[in-house]
Amino acid sequence: MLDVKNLQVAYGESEIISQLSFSVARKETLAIMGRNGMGKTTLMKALIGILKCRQGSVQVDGLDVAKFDSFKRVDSGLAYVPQGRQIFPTLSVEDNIRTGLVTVGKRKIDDWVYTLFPVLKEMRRRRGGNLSGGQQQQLAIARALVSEPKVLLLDEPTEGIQPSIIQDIARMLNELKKLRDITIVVSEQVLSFTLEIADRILVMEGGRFVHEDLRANVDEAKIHQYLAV
Amino acid sequence: MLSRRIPQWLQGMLRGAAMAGLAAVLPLSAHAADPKFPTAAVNTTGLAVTDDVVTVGQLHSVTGTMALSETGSVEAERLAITEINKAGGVLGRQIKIVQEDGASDWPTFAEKAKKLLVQDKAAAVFGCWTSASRKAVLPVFEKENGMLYYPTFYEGLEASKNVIYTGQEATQQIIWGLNWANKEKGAKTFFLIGSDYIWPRTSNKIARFHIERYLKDCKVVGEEYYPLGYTEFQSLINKVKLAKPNCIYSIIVGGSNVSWYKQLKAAGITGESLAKKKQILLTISTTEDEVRGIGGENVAGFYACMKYFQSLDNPNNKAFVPAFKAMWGKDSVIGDVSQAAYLGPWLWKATVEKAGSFDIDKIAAASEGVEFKGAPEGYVRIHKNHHLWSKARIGEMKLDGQYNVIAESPDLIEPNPFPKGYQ
Amino acid sequence: MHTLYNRALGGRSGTVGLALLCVLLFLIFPLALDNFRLNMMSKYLSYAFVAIGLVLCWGNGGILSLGQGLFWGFGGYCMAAFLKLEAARNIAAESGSDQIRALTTVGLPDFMDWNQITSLPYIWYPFKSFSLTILLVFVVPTLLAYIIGTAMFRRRVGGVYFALITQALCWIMEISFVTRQGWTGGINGITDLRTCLGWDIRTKSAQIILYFLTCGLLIGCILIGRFILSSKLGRILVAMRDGEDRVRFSGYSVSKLKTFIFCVAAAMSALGGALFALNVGFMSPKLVTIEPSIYMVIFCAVGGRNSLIGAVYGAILVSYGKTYFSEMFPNLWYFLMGGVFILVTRFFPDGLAGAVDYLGPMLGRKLFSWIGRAQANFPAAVVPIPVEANEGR
Amino acid sequence: MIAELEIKNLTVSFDGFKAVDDLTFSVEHEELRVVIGPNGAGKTTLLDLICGKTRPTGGSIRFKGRELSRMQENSIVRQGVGRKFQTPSVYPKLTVFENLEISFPRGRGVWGSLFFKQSEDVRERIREVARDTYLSDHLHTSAEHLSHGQKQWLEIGMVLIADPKLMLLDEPVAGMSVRERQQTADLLQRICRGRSVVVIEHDMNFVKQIAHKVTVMHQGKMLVEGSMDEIQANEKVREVYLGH
Amino acid sequence: MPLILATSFAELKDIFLMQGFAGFSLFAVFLLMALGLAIIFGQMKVINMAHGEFLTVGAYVTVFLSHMVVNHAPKLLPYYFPAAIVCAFVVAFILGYIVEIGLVKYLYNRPLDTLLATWGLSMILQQACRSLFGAREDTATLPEWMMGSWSPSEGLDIPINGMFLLALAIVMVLLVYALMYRSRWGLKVRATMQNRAMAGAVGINTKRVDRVTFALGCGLAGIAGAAFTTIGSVSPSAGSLYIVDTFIVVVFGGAASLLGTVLSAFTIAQSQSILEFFLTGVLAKIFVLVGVIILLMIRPQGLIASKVRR
Repeated sequence: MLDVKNLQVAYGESEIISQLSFSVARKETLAIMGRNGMGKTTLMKALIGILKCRQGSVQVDGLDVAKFDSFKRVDSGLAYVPQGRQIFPTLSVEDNIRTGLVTVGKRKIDDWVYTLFPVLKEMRRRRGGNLSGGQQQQLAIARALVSEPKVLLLDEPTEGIQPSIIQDIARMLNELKKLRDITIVVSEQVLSFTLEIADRILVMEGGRFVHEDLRANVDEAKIHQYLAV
Repeated sequence: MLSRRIPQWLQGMLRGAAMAGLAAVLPLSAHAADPKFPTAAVNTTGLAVTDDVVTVGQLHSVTGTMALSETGSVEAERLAITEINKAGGVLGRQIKIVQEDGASDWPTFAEKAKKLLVQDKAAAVFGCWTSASRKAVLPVFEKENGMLYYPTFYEGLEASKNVIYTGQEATQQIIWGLNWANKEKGAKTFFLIGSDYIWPRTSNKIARFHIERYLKDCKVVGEEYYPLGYTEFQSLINKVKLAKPNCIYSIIVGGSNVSWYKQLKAAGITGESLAKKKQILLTISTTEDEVRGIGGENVAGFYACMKYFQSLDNPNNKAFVPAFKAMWGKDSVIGDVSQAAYLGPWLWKATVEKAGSFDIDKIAAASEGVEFKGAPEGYVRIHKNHHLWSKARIGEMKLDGQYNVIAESPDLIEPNPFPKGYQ
Repeated sequence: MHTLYNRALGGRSGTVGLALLCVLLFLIFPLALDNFRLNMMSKYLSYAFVAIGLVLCWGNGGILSLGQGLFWGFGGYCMAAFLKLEAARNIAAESGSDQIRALTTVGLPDFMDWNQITSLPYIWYPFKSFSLTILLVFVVPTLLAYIIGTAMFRRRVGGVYFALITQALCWIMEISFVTRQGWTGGINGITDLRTCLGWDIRTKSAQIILYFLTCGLLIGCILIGRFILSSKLGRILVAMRDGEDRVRFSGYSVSKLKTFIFCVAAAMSALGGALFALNVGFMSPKLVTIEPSIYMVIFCAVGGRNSLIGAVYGAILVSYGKTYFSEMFPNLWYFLMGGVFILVTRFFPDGLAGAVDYLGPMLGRKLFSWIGRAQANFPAAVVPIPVEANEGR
Repeated sequence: MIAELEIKNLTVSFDGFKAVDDLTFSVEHEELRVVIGPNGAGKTTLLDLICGKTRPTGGSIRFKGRELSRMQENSIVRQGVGRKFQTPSVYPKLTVFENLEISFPRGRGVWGSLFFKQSEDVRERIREVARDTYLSDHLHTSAEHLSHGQKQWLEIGMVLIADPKLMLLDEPVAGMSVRERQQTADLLQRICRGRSVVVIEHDMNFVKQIAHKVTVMHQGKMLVEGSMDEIQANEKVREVYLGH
Repeated sequence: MPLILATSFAELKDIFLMQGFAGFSLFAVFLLMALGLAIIFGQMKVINMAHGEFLTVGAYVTVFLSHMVVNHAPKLLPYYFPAAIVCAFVVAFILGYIVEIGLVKYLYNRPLDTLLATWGLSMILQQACRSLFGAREDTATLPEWMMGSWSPSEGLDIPINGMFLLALAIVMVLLVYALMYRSRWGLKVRATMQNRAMAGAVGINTKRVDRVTFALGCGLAGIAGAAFTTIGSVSPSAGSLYIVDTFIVVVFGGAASLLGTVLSAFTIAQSQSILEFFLTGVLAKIFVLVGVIILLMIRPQGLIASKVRR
């Protein structure tokens, strides 16, 4: 579903990601783990097109989007939940969700959104900025989902979120995978959360992958070691 | 109007280029120095006078807010100079123009004046429009000993050896006009309105003084000033309505004119409606140039007091108007100031020929009594105080943007820039 | 001595830059320009004072004021008031016209006569004294800046809002000056300034002396600017520009520091205005209003908003450009000036100084390699020229 | 022992939303207090209120007997309150040395800073703080080139150099590696000698390591206060925060 | 005021009514000027010093059309004005679109640089108008129905062009409100202006939104220009007279709020109009400006500020 080949990303002179290749199968959930500053967020931003890739290809369902602007990538089936949520603070919750509807050209928010995130229904007239962190995270996911993506990119969805909500998010993602035909790429530092949702885990360090594990036979100790050094 | 003004812009540029070419070519083909007036004799102070060319400066705003007013003067001066060159020039020398842009900015005027005098050694400068620009350049002309021909009607209180004022000073324009309003229209109460700077303020002071001192039972019921470029006059109009003056005496200048008259009309004050209530509007600042921007339909029936109107019926003007239109397009209009600007080069030529020299001191001394019989306004003569003797006239505005001349002072009025008792 | 060298002159590279400027101002211009152009140069340089002030408060302190014309104008008006009173006292001896002489009240500026003011307004009294005038040239604008600065920075008005409010203040000043024409000369301004303490400022020699005075004071302002920027205060300014809150929580009163640098900039502008009045013999509300204030910011932007010396070059170049373009193309120079502003902001956001920083080392390398080659050809003949002059800025 | 910092009935509301609601809270001398709580519980707002960034709607904040809630930020700093922000705010264009120099508590007035002289004792103090915050090798590096963790340290150093009596640290180990976290824990242990420290933190392992006492906030109110063990045993805390 | 005492009560009532309306029409003028800037400055944070010149462009388009009609199709004179407004919008819109692509798009997030660059742009546009149309003032020939006054009773004259301006301003505000807060396009604009990168990442073509938003702001200025031909003159430098007033209105209202802009235009216009009646024009202007600045110092965020924790 998502094929990344020889991806190279750089800020000015310094290369953050070099020659990175991986692919994610349909309906698979891939987790990319690693410490801060190892290139996870850079990779995510490069996939959605906020950062330009120097080289390489990013294929979504066979279509190379590497040269596209962000909005075209969303059009091609990517959706993105950024680190730090980045909802639009002065827009109401409803309007925040509607921004995600732009690509599909709909006006009305489907019922399943509020079924999946009941708390957003309660808050739908509030301004996004006045929501709590966990609610904002749900809003950011809802906003990404309404564009009916083939591939969902989640960048550190648990960062700064209280543990109880982390549980909720994991539950919601698993439910979503059952309901829809969706591929997920998630970057994470929290192993417990990752283990609940991921089918496969890649560990990133210095802009490249250094370890791969399937959930079935995950080597927790080894991954801990990577996260800990 | 506008549809054919685009090519006119091109035409203007082409004409300018052609003229520059003319000025460059003519001297070569023309005769050498007039043997009667060898350069060494007519130019003893190092002015830019050669055997066949004399350089003059032209200093008006062609950019900025004042460009709209000064364009007419630029055009009129160019016409006069072209005509003089065609007629053989001044003392056998063709006139070459160095144009500088005052950019509607008084300090720039001073800088450019200095450049024209010091660098270009201009034998005369035709230029300035606002009082402020004249005040800015005056010290330069006095210090560097240059000669300025200044075209605008102005507040007076000035007389310089280095300036010839070809427009009227305040008393020439104001007093006769007020007397007319009082006698012919029975005006007793006056509301004085002006743009906020020295000419309207000084003029209104003279007007107030004249009204209160010399006109019987007359009084001023209001006096108001608005910044240059101001566009909101509704409050003022309401105040005028409240005061109900017999005469609205208006000295609004530049772009504000349009707003002022359009809003007057919108508030129901027109020449017609005023006439019903035995009121008049008299202006000394709105020439045909401005009326073109205002639209005749907004001003019809109001009165203006000036020395020149385009519709003036005399042989000089009958030749002048077509010549102007031939040069600057058939839609061009000529206002009082443009006419005064046209006088400048001609008066200078007459003075130089009278003095037999380009030297500034000699010209200054010879100016008194110089006449110009071909003046579109009829006949003018330079007074000892370097202002012109001229007539005053009342025009009534018509729908087509022209004035109907309905009254004229019987004699030339003596310029009196320092009127006793009026200050 | 050593610290002074480092702090005021800015070490070696700073000294080189300053030396180049001095050579240009004190040697090349006086030799190459005739009196008329040299006097224009004095005029340009009096704008450079404002630009230097802007480098301090905008480039380094992050406070963009679009109202520097206000302070410049107050400085200029104070000086002009003094000169005008002196001219008015000598009117009988100076005036060319008998009529003017007869109608003018001795000791009263001419425009007051025209406005039927019969005795000198009280606010003009201080300008009878030269020393008091010099004091007021600095005190009035600085006090004004202090009031504006305290009021605005206390309330944390900053950035764009500060810029727009100062712009409006400029406008207020212009229309008030225009409307009080009996006191200020109205839209005409204060014209026809003649002598200063009996010394005719319109003569050629006076203009040359004034030129050197302007240059000297300008260099003085650069040194003061260098001193401020090299102090801890200078570093705090930069810190404040990048992170105001952190400075606040390091125990500094941000509003006081900002007010201080704003006042310094105002005082420098005022000095420039006063010198303008002396150099040009003229002061006008047109010089105080919005347009010149924006030009002043543009001088600074073109020169490089971080570079004190760049600001001087910026003022000279833009003003000269304006003069040159308008002399060559009186009808079209707006296009050229407008184009220059757009190109500079678009391609050289750091102005000339930025371009020099960027191109300088490159040229330096080229020069170095050229010298290297030359040396290879003539082994012992050429001593390598130090190239680091442009680095380390 | 008298509490150094005493907060009584503190309330602040934004647009009707009470971020801190009638909070009463105190910190003792040389105590290291950790405040935890879910996002939006008002932890950061609490620090903002203490250091003067936000003005309270009601209540009082007394430090060493002085009322802080009406003071300007810089005056609060001069009372001996230092603040480190959530996202490290250092001066990117200045070097580590200059960053610390600016934070040195001398020459804070306009004239003082203009004529501030960088004497040997200043330099010595800067070096000392840099050593404490593991930045000795980076004294002349521009702050923008430091790693995230180093920036955190630098900001702690900038607060530390002013020798505050109360330090407020908002998420000091966010984005640090485990080793860096350990170093930071050591640093905090050293720091709290001679002063009180309030830390906001999410990392429970880290909290366990450093905290003398823990306060749990929820919806702008204090939920419970006690030792780490007591907190972890508390039912209410489990419910709102740790979850299951 | 002894004048007032000398006048009858009925007359006074009329004057006060007219004076009140004068305030309203000034309000309409301010509002029309400020609407475009409220979008460009308020939403996009671009300090467009050339805003006045877009107004001039709109005015020239109207004048041009009016001359065409007068010369070639005088019968259409009563009807051409609405078409002129549309044309003014379109021309200014296209010009704004080009300016965004050529200049403004490089300067987002550098608001103070936009100020300098657009100042250069304003010089160029002014000179372009001057070279094309001449430096002189020009005026549009207005349809007869738009001139003169509506006089419900003797002594009471309500200017028709003032009513027209007021109606136009209200319509424009409602349209802009609908566009910004009720349409999907407005949603895109608001999202883009808050977080450009994120807006792209949810599927909004931010570059297009930027271009169209800027152009729309310019187009609104064009409409204001067309409307102003009913009360004022057209000259190349006409627009520059309005620019400071316009910024003051937008800043005073609270940059990002449409309601704020409306309120601030109303407050400033009415106080200026009332002060003008009792004082003089210049003093009124000074008092209003000083008042606004003092209020801005007390309340730097303007009249209406969006309250949200960011």
